[in-house]
Amino acid sequence: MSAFLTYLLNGLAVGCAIALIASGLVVIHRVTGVVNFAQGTFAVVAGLCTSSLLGLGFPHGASEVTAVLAAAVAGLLTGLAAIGKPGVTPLSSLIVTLGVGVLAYAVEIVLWGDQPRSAPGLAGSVTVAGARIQTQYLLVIAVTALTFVALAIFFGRTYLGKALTACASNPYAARVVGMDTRRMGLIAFALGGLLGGIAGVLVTPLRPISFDTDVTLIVNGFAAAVFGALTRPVITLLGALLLGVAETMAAGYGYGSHQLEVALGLMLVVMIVQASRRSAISQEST
Amino acid sequence: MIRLVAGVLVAAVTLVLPAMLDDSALAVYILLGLAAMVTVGVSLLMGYAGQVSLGQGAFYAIGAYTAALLALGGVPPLAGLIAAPLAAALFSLVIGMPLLRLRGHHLAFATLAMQLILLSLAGQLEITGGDIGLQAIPQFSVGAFEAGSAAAYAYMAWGGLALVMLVTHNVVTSRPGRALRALATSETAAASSGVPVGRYKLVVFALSAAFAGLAGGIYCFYTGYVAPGSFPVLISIQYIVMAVVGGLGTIWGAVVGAGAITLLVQGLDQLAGLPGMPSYAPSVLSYAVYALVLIVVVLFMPHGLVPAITNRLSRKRSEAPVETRS
Amino acid sequence: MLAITGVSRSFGGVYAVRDVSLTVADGEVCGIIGPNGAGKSTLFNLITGHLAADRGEISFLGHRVDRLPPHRRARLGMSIVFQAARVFRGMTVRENVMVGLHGRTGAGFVSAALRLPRHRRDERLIAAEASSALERVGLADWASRPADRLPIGQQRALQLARALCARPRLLLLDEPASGLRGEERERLAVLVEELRAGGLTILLIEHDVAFVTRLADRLVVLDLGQVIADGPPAEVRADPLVLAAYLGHAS
Amino acid sequence: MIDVRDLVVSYGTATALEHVTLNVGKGEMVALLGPNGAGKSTLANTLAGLLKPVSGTVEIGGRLALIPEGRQLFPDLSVADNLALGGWRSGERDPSFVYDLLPRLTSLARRQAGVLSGGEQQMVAFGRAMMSRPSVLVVDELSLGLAPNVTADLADHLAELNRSQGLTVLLIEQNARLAFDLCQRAYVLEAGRVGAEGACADLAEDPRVAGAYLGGAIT
Amino acid sequence: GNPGGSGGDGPIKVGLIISLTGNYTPLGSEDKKAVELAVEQVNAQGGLLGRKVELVTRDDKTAPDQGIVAYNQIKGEIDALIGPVFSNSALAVEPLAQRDKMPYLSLAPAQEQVEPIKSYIFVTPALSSMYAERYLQYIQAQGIKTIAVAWDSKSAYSVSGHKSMVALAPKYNVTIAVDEPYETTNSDFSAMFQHVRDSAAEALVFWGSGAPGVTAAKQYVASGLKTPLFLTASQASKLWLEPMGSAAEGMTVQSAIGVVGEYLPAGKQKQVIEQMATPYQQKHGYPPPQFAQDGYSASLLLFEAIRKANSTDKTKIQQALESMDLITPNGRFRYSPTDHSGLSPEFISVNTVKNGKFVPTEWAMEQLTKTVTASG
Ligand SMILES: Nc1ncnc2c1ncn2[C@@H]1O[C@H](COP(=O)(O)OP(=O)(O)OP(=O)(O)O)[C@@H](O)[C@H]1O
Ligand SMILES: Nc1ncnc2c1ncn2[C@@H]1O[C@H](COP(=O)(O)OP(=O)(O)OP(=O)(O)O)[C@@H](O)[C@H]1O
Ligand SMILES: CC(C)C[C@H](N)C(=O)O
Ligand SMILES: [Mg+2]
Ligand SMILES: [Mg+2]
Repeated sequence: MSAFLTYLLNGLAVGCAIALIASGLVVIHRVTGVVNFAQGTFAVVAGLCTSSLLGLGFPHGASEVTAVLAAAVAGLLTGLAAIGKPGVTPLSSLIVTLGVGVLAYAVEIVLWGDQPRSAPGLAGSVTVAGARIQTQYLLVIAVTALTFVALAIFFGRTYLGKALTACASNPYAARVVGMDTRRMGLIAFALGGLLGGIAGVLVTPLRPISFDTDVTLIVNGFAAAVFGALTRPVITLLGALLLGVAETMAAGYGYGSHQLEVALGLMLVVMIVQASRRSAISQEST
Repeated sequence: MIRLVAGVLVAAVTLVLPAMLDDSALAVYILLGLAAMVTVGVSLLMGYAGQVSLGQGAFYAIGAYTAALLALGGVPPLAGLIAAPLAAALFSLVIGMPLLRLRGHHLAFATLAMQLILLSLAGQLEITGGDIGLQAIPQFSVGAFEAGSAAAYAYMAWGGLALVMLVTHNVVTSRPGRALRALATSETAAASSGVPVGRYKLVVFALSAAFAGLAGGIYCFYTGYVAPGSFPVLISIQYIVMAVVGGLGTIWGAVVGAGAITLLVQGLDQLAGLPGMPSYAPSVLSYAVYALVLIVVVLFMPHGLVPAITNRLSRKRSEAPVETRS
Repeated sequence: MLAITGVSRSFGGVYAVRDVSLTVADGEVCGIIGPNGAGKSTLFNLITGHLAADRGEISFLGHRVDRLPPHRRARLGMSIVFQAARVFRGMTVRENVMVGLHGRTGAGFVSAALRLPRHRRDERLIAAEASSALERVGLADWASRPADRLPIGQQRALQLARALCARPRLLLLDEPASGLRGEERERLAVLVEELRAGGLTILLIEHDVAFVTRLADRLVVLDLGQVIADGPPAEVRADPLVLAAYLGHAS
Repeated sequence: MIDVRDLVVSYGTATALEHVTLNVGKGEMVALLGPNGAGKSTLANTLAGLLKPVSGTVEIGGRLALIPEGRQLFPDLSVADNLALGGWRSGERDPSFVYDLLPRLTSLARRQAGVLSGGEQQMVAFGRAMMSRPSVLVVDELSLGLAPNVTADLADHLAELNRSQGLTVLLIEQNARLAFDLCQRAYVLEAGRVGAEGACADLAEDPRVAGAYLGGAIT
Repeated sequence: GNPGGSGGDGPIKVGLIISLTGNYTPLGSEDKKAVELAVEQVNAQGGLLGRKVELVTRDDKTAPDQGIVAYNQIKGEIDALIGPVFSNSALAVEPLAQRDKMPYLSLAPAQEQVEPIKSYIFVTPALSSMYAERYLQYIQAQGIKTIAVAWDSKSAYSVSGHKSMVALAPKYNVTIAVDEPYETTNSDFSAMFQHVRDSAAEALVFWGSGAPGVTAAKQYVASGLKTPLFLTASQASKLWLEPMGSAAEGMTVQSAIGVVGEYLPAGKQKQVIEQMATPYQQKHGYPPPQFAQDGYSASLLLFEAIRKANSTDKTKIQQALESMDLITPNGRFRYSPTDHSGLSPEFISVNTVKNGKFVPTEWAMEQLTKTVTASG
């Protein structure tokens, strides 16, 4: 029982870390219709920044906040490249974000070298109902919960959130009612960068980060985000938790070398079942 | 007329090149041909039929493993080469049935996941040689003729590419091709015209898989070695980049895109390998220049190289200043 | 020709079509009118198979069709012109129309890839029929234009040409005249009359009451998913229920 | 209120509007007729600032709202949110006056706009434009897909707003008789040029215009 | 031999194909630095056979087919090749090198390269089977009877390390109580630690390279598990030490002998190690990690072979390699026609981390002293 609880708790924490990466993908796609393949990069930038700042002797807190802001700036720059020029299709923008991710490799290697880095986080672990969990994981879970509540409220309840959503829902109509879709898109990219930064700052103490860690981060994040149709934060969170828990359960019950298959396969099955229930015409409705 | 002349010219150059290039250039030439073959399939699937696949590398891998396992098992290489696209197509039909119920990003993810799962299995199974892969695959041969030289593989790769392009051209300019292009925009309207949407999606998926499988078959004989590491997920993304850069929905775009990206990468590699470069230069240079070129091309030729060139030639600028309404 | 019995369809608790029964005779032009959101388009989607009915039966030419996918129903002889334009983007006007012949031809991937005689025969037929359909709806001059940039009127004509190419037995038109102006509207009316004269069975949704009255042999009125009137146009137009629910003081 | 001078608009190399000059005075209701493809929607989009002219000038005196062709709602958002976003420029957040105007929308408020019927969507599009509290309204197809009683209601309402608040209206409308009933003046656009203009009463007399737009099957 | 290569009085050209982009960048870039250092040093001493040595470097982009492209590009101009660090690339290039009779020193540790033996193919890093055996020796010496083994099912290095361990365990009277595979992308090891905690294992041997090495070790600390954690040589570098920080203190980590050079008794072995470590440290600001040692050792082996062959004739170089007996930072290589990996477990150290440095355990000191004295 306590073993099961251990797997579950740790799986939820892993899922939360995935969800944070996914959240940025969702925010950016929801507003611009662009799948941002540079999302992992934002986390890497923030992670590397924290490790440097802490290394230079800056205190905790200040280092993390600065790193997250740096990631937000990276987000904004990515946005400028991806959607700054009018008439670029979402597919082209996607390729641009891929390009930005690769360009970031060059910059990161110049600034930080190609070796992995880490940063100290909350040390030790706590025991919850007989299940052991790292303290840093608790922080991850807490921040994720806060982030998603904030996102759900922002997009579901606030006027600006709805306006941002409208931009991707029908960009032409958004311009008809007077929105500056480009500026809204840039806001989304900056927000996406911020979320990616939060993810990066939180996972750097858990796993080493090097310039190309973005690939690992984005694959899981993408899976979760697609699960939420790249637009729905809460479903995305569920998808991420499903992934995380499936992974730890697989490892826990003897399928350690098939975690990937188990987790991704499970996700696929759920998606296909969902899709079979939808008719083509309702997806095409104008 | 111009098209005909251009076609003959291209064919002539393609035929003459292998005889003129040295081994180092030939290696690039062969891999370029193979990449173009897969990319034509991507362009057919994405550009014409509107279905996204982030897992073309999986079909490439299946083709390669099929041919390799058969060849290692003593089956004549020609049979292995024919089996490669068939196996890829068959596999795509089986997984396509559930996967093609998904659309857009969901399909993109599903194909990506499919590749990850497949490679993970290949890396663990005894029969596929695990992570180390399959070594000592015999040279390609038909009867007494053995493809011992790189030039022979160049002809195979580019012959295969020509075949793939011809098939694609014939398909897209005919009844089934129009049906594919139709269902890309509206499955309901296509179905109303009598198009069996589900079946057509499967067939085009299988066709693009077969192209990748054929390329994989040639690849395995050329390199004599296949392993999961030969087919990273990034390779699948690279094919999409090639198709987009060249121009989605044009057959030549796929070839030009594959060529442009391959040559760019190789050129940078050579540049970075020059002695006297600082220790980080190779990676920094390759990443930075590759990324910048990619970004600039995509931003300034959003429809790809081939459409940009043909538009310039025909002096027709069709791009509207306003985004078309959805 | 078409018999609908007790068909219903709801969306999350909202009944769009509720227990509708309807028969359409061979060669009849049946107009369907009703307030916005009455369920007219939904009914068309149920008939053509783009939506599955929750309940009820649909038979067409004596076959039960309610379990068949849309393309099978199309091949049996149903063609639809959707309310919202669904043109195939990235294809020319002519190519759009050519897709309409899909169900009448059979050259598949293999024939096409190998350029077999069957492919050539089909392509000839497709080209000829598409040209005549374009001619018929007055789009001949637009044939090689990209279809997605057409003005509304031409998009409607295009869809009609595509539908006609299939040589349907039953044609379903969902607001075909909307967005058409005087002359174009007149041309459409003439075309429908010709089709009727040729014996085609037509279901016609239209808010332009004068337009339907002129063309239809019979009017069916839907409101809140149910048939509230069914009969000769003149009678139906005078029905107080219809006046209240639909025509208002504008009639 | 709307002052267009010598306007040229093109899509790439295809010119859609050639030297169009047109004006609508404050509080005026003007109809814009023309065959399909004449350039009416192009003009409407240019007035709303969504298309950049190649040359010529466009001056708008006041807040302009556009009811675009083809409804153009936010399909993923609810009807209520669609309406609320109509008030992006005006700051109007309370759609209750729209519900008064189009009672049918009250029951649809929570529904997702993308799955509404065509006519329902058209009502939302009208309501959304009204949310911006415009002083100039450009309507690209008013009656499209609307039941006759709804069309009549909206026409009445437009006339009422025009009378009571001096709303300026440029009306593109398939139903020329309706347009002529509602408006004082009209322009006829043909192949991107102004082919005829004048008072509705005069144009109705013009055999060419009447033949093309008032004849046939129109109610 | 094959035509091509450098003749006459021009520089001797050594090919170097390593990963400079892609996953194995952190490894490849260290190899490159080390090989460059070795070339610099040999040139400063007047080169080889009176000729300068010149490197021809190519990136395999951590992809086998790119390895082939790279090889084809340079094979015409080089006299010998130092090969990829990525096992798959190495395996892809080898058949070509063998066909061209190109002397080839691989930087990848995969067993399959030398089983069966191909005459021109030699391996420089210690094979994972050697690390496995060495750990079993240590484990036996510690009186440990039951262990847990964790291994990355996606890494060739750990797959074969695990396989050897399973095969050799009975020989050392060790029982494997928990056999735990995981995947490279795994980011949570709580299940693994739970299994170890629930078992009788007295030690956990962890096979893996790259990110999981750090992730697992950090989580191990947090998990409060008391079972000691044994890491393999993949962790014996700053790539692992730096991200671990103080959490690494006291952990057990294997390494090649070169990593602990400063603790060795004076002698040939120590001298060779310092010949590399000192300038490397000066140049790059940190001690050479394992991968750098491999690259440097490969260079020394090749240079020595050319010297012995007294020619750049490829066949002669191959012959010289097959009779090689040379002390390098990786230890003493004794290649023979039946052994193309040349090293033996004695050149592997078992260390603990103290003050952010790898310090040989008492047992290892004893063993290494024996080894070093034996090799002179
Ligand atoms: N996919 C769907 N999901 C939810 N509700 C739907 C869906 N499709 C239609 N509806 C609802 O069903 C009702 C009937 O819609 P339908 O499109 O059939 O109306 P209609 O009679 O064609 O109206 P109009 O004349 O305005 O086109 C409407 O209230 C609509 O909102
Ligand atoms: N995005 C576009 N790209 C290229 N050409 C366009 C585009 N939109 C419209 N056109 C062309 O511009 C011309 C004017 O079109 P517009 O839509 O303005 O006509 P309209 O008068 O509104 O027609 P309708 O009555 O059918 O709505 C047409 O020839 C049309 O094909
Ligand atoms: C010890 C290292 C050279 C092993 C390397 N990380 C590999 O997996 O191939
Ligand atoms: Mg309708
Ligand atoms: Mg228009």
